[in-house]
Amino acid sequence: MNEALFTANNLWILVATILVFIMHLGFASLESGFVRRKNTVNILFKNSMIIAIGLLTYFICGFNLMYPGETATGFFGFAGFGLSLPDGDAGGIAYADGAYAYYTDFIFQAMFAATGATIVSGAVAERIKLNSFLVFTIIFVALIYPIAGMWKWGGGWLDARGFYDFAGSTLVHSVGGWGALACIMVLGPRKGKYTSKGIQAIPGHSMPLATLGVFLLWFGWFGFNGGSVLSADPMGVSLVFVTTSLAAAGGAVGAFFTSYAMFKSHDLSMVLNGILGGLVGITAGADLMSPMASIIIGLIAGIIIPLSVVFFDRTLKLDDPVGATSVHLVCGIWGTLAVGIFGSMAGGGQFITQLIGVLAYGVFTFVLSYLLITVIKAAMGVRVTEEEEIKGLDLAEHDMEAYTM
Amino acid sequence: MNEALFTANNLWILVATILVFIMHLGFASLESGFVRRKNTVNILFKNSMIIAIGLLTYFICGFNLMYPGETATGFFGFAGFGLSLPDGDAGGIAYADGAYAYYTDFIFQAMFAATGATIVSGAVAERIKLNSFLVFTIIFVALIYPIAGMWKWGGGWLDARGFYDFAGSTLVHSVGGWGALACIMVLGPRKGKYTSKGIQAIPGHSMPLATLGVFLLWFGWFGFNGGSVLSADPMGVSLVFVTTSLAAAGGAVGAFFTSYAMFKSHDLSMVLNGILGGLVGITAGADLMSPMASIIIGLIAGIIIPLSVVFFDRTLKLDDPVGATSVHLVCGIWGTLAVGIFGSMAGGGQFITQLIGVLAYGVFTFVLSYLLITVIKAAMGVRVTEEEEIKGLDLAEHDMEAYTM
Amino acid sequence: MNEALFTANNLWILVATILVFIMHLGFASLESGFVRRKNTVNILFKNSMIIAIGLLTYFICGFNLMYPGETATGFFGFAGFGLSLPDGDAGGIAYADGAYAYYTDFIFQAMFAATGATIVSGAVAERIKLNSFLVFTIIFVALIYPIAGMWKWGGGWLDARGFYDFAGSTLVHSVGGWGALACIMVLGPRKGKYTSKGIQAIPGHSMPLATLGVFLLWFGWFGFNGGSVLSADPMGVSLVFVTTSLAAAGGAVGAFFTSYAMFKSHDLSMVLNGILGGLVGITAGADLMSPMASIIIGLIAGIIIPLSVVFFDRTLKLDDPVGATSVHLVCGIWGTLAVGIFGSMAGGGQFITQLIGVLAYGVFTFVLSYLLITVIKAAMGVRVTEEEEIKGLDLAEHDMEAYTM
Amino acid sequence: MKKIEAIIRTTKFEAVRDALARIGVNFFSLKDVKGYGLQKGEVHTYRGADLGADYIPRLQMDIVTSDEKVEEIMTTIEQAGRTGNVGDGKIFVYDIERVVRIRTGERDKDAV
Amino acid sequence: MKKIEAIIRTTKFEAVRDALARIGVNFFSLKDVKGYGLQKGEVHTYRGADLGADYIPRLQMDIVTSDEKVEEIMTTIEQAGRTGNVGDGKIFVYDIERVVRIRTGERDKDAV
Amino acid sequence: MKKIEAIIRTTKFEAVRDALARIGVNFFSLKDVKGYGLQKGEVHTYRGADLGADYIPRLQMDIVTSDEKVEEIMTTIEQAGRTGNVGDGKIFVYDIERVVRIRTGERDKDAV
Ligand SMILES: Nc1ncnc2c1ncn2[C@@H]1O[C@H](COP(=O)(O)OP(=O)(O)O)[C@@H](O)[C@H]1O
Ligand SMILES: Nc1ncnc2c1ncn2[C@@H]1O[C@H](COP(=O)(O)OP(=O)(O)O)[C@@H](O)[C@H]1O
Ligand SMILES: Nc1ncnc2c1ncn2[C@@H]1O[C@H](COP(=O)(O)OP(=O)(O)O)[C@@H](O)[C@H]1O
Repeated sequence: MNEALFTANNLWILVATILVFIMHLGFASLESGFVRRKNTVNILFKNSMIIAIGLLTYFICGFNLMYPGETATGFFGFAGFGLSLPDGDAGGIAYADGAYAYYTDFIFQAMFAATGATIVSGAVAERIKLNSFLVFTIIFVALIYPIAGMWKWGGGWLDARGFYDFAGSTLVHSVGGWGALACIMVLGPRKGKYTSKGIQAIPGHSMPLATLGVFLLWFGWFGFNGGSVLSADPMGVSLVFVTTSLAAAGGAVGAFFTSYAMFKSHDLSMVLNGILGGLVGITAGADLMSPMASIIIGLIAGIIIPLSVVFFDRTLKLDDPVGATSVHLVCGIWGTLAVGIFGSMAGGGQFITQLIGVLAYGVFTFVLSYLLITVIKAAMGVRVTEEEEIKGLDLAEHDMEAYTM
Repeated sequence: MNEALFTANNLWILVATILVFIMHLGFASLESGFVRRKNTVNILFKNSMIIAIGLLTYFICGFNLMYPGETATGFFGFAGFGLSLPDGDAGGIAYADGAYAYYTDFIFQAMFAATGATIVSGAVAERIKLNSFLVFTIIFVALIYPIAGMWKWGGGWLDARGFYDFAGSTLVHSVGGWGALACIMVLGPRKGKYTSKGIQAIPGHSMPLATLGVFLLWFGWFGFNGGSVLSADPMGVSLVFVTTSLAAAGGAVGAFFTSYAMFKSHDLSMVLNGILGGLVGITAGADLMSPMASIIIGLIAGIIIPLSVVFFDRTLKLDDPVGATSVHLVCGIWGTLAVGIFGSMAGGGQFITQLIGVLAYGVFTFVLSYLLITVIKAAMGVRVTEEEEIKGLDLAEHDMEAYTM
Repeated sequence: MNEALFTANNLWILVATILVFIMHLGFASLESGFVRRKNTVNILFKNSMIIAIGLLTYFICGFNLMYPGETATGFFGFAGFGLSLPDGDAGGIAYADGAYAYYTDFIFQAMFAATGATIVSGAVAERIKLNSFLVFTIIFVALIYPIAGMWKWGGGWLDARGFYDFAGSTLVHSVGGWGALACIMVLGPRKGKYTSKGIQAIPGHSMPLATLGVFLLWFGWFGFNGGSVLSADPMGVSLVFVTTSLAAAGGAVGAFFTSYAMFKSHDLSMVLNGILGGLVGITAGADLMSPMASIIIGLIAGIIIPLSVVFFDRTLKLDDPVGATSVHLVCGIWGTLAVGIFGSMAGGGQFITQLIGVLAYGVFTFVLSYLLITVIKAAMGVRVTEEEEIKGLDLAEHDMEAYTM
Repeated sequence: MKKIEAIIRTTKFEAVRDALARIGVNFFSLKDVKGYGLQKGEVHTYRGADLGADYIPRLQMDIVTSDEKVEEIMTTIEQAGRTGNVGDGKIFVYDIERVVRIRTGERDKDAV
Repeated sequence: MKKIEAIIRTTKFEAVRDALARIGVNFFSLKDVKGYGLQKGEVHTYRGADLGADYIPRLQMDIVTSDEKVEEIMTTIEQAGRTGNVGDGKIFVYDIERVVRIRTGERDKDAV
Repeated sequence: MKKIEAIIRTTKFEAVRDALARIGVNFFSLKDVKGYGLQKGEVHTYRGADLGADYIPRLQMDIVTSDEKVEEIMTTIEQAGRTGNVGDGKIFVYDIERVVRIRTGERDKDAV
């Protein structure tokens, strides 16, 4: 391994870090576009704090919980608080065989960590108390996400069992989605959503913001998936770029046709969710798929989106303003299972393993999140008052409005 | 060629791919900022679909039409449907002499492809039928753009004749511009634009969105031009960064003074178009120009912009809400010809060759686009009804509004 | 030094250039979000021109004033107008020992240069005459910034004295901040800010725009600080990424608690300023700090922000709509001094040296800026008329509105 | 003097304005109002759920005029503003006691 | 015929609307108004400085009705719109001389 | 009781409000209106083409008051709102039959 190759490899992971960082702006934009004007500051505030909390807790304990190194057993390990840069080359060229340096590893993983909580943020929008949400976020990213992540990426029991999740269809997206599901079950729907007159639509206040968010997420996904190659290997990264892009395109097309068939109109919010669904779907196997398989995975994700949104909204009566459960949870599961159906690892045995992984993460994350939000509810409440909800969280929690004349 | 250099080179083309990708957000923002509030969702929807369509059609046939390899004759060639990764090193380090891998090549070119259709999207805004536009886009990016592109970049007759177009002043921008011109001629102006009381201004609904769009386009242009070096060669890419930036700056200054002289006010939309004009202008010769020459090329493009916008609007009475014809077509021609006037290839013979290229692309693209949109008009109509136009395309086609209270 | 390492190094500086470029969009968004709707076009226009002016003046004389090479004395030097690419390898691999090429050096530094003027732009918003501001900007970036910058980065007297400023807490941010301070002192507050009824808040018109701006600035800061390593050295750049990110996170948390304690509400604008304060604070020593020290530096910057904003607003009665003086000047000073307190250079002697640097830059920049804006005031006026201020600068200077229905 | 208050469809505004101009009525004030009535607003679908407004956006024109012109103005608005479908709106007439033109201080008849 | 103009709290709109519907009043026009009075709007803090509105956002309902219904409508609005705190708003009643339904051309009583 | 409806320039609002406060008139409702008249709105240039509004944005103040105060209020508005240029606006006075203060249920004179 020579220095130049190490430098190029490490550079790519750093660039990927920046790209994953900007996904936080993507989430902030998407979520604020999909909520009402009166709750916009709140969403922006939450997303600004989530990235700060994510980085700090990952520094304090997350990184060493997720990658416990020698302290790892199958289910848990902890290499201690804070960071400890290995001396000399051991923190540099020798750290990952010339692929990236120690600090690069930390910062790339830290950016990933905060995305899980961001997923929750959108689903609980427009009604959760700010402080309760922040407490949930701290515990979710400091403990639940890294402990669960360790099972696979930290070399835990699911890794040993052959479970595959390239960049986090399950480890990031479904985990965030399960957390979101638990929270919206405990929180209940927004006032005015399920009324005696039927199910009411509550449209988002800014489609330009939402679209900006989705494009930024796609942009960042090149780093999310591409960086997960964990080196700048030209063959690996270029394939991941192709599969990621084609799956997103497939998601757009799938949602385009399905939502038109269902609603007889071209609902932009569905196409936007479709793109994200395609991206989430390809994430588990972005390095395993042929271009054609990635189009199919994306297409199916795009078809799933409107069906799933309607299923959560009408059948389950679970109110999710941004569709986080459909995009991250449902398409995350789909993508994880797709590793057993398409691509170079496909096969019945692998499919079963993937299913076990999906269930293990589901049970663990959902149960812990449900407990956590229930405890928070008992301790400090989770919902703003009805009056605050009507007034809007921007005035109620932040004493300010998102837009003035 | 060593692996490290290959990795660094390939990494740059991948980063450039991401940058070109984000130009689609730039176009979406710019165009939606320049249309009325009631047509915003429609623009965002079109731009979300264009990138999906562009990637998929380029996968299906575009790439192999544009770069037909051994099947090429001067005017046409086709290497077959889909992608076929050459085995082993032939798809990697040996594919382009260590500059980039096969999949890198595909994805970088695919991102370029969709930009052509995006150019059309702005010009026809606020009145075209969504489905008709999508059909036009599919055929435009699947066939017209790659076949025309093959003449130069695919090693066709214009390449053989010595025509030069570094990153696509003609192959991308003028081609898109000719398509736009054909479409707005067939479509006609927006209702209320040319009235008995004279020519009416129809101001765009959001200057922040438009400005965001232009900055993102400039940002992406570092990848568009810088990536067209087709390696990370430090001398080459750094020169292209300098010429590209200085031309954009020159465009801003040129449009600043010219539009003030013409209108006695500082019209932001003109300075924004001026920046883009400068960028389009330098694109054909970004690797050939001295910094000073690039400033002059940009300045002239900036001066052209307000003159051209007024010429299209008042003299030709062609209604182009975003100025796509002035920016992409007129400045694209200017930039292509500038290769014969400034820089290391300048000369009378080259100027003639450039002119031939401009004309060849003009005739081919304009005629085919005109035919295509005319056939679409006959088959399915191209314009929304007057009632839908008044109501806005957002409600008419998408049953939703871009902003709610 | 081999070609591959040179290519990777140079590539990083080019990518960093792009990232610093997009900070201009960050500033444009942040500032326009923090002003009233009626002055939005004006801010966008100024920011579009600043980047153009910055690039052009840096080409004309700035680069050779800041890096005068052999012509340098301790305080001043000038290597001539325009650029002159050294022949052959001297402008390439040999230019900076394989770290970056000559043109890369220029374009990276040129992007930095314009940020100084952008800092001023926000502070003087909503009342300065456009042409007067542009004249100020031209002289500020063409002369004041590069001459001051030369003292340290160009190898001048402060460099010789051991003053340390890694990426510009002082050279960029404080210098911009001193310029802003001088301007708002001469300009006076916005009409309606200090009235007989007390100090009035004048809320910004769009929190989504402001948030977009801050995230883009953070995004760009990876290039601003990371690029200042002046190579792609994996250990160096990865450390800078970690310290930069953690300081920003610390800034958010510091501002969160302090502003809540002070105002009893969660003021988003304070958290946004806190993030920026953390970023400015770490900039002087981003390569010297441990992760823990960078969190503390960021936290303190975040605590400073609301205190400083209120101090300028209430005590000094200096009207700064975007908090540029608190973010860039005060946190810039803090960050510069922090190099003497934390990290690998900490020590009493260094602290004194840092203080000398802070004072030297303060006196030089403030006095010259004050003189400059005073001369401009006498020559052409600096403030729009009261009527224009009420009407808004968008209609008064640009004859257009930022948003239409 | 009388004040005529006409609640009309937004889509009929230009027709009514032009018809009034033809009979020499060029002065009026215009306001946005939300019209509540039996006819509900359009129902839209967003993410598969219904979104209905219970009002229709309308325009209110206020025209102050001399007593003799009232009938003509009413008829003009009626004709120009009619579609025949539910939701065409209404016209109300009030008595006005006094009028002042601020610019000149002219009062009553002279001020209309 | 009379016109009732009620200036009410925005937060009381739904209550008033429903109460009116119960007594058979389904038609009205709604406008946004800024209410100036002794009670000022809420004071907010932005970046440490005070931000106070000197008005309160309110809604104005215009209801045209026959003379006999006036009293009932007034009482209904009063009851449904009252909080007892300063700022509840006011109701004004005017005389209307003529009414036209644009759709049919019906006039006066028939048109209400 | 009377209702005074004053259509004024937006730029004169603060002057009129303060002048009214000086004569003890602190209660009124404010609405945005578009004023159509012979004076057109400003013409702007956007991308080289003209953009003219055919209306001027104005404010309408509604003041309900007792009969005796009408003249004083009218004069006050007239003086404070005048620029002397075309477009200063108009004042209309109506009769009001009844007034209710929602908070207390007070009626008529007591409620003004
Ligand atoms: N009694 C009323 N009082 C106040 N406004 C009314 C009244 N009746 C109708 N309007 C206004 O006129 C609009 C049109 O009335 P509507 O009854 O829908 O039309 P049509 O008369 O064609 O049936 C309503 O939306 C409302 O704004
Ligand atoms: N004399 C008046 N003329 C016009 N509008 C009035 C008048 N008095 C009150 N209003 C309107 O009614 C609103 C509520 O009045 P207010 O006096 O604040 O309530 P309350 O009667 O409970 O004290 C005011 O903000 C204003 O819009
Ligand atoms: N007859 C009218 N009916 C209703 N509104 C009127 C009438 N005359 C004037 N207005 C309102 O007053 C505004 C100012 O009137 P205008 O004639 O322009 O001013 P001036 O009286 O100074 O000539 C108009 O824009 C319109 O809103």
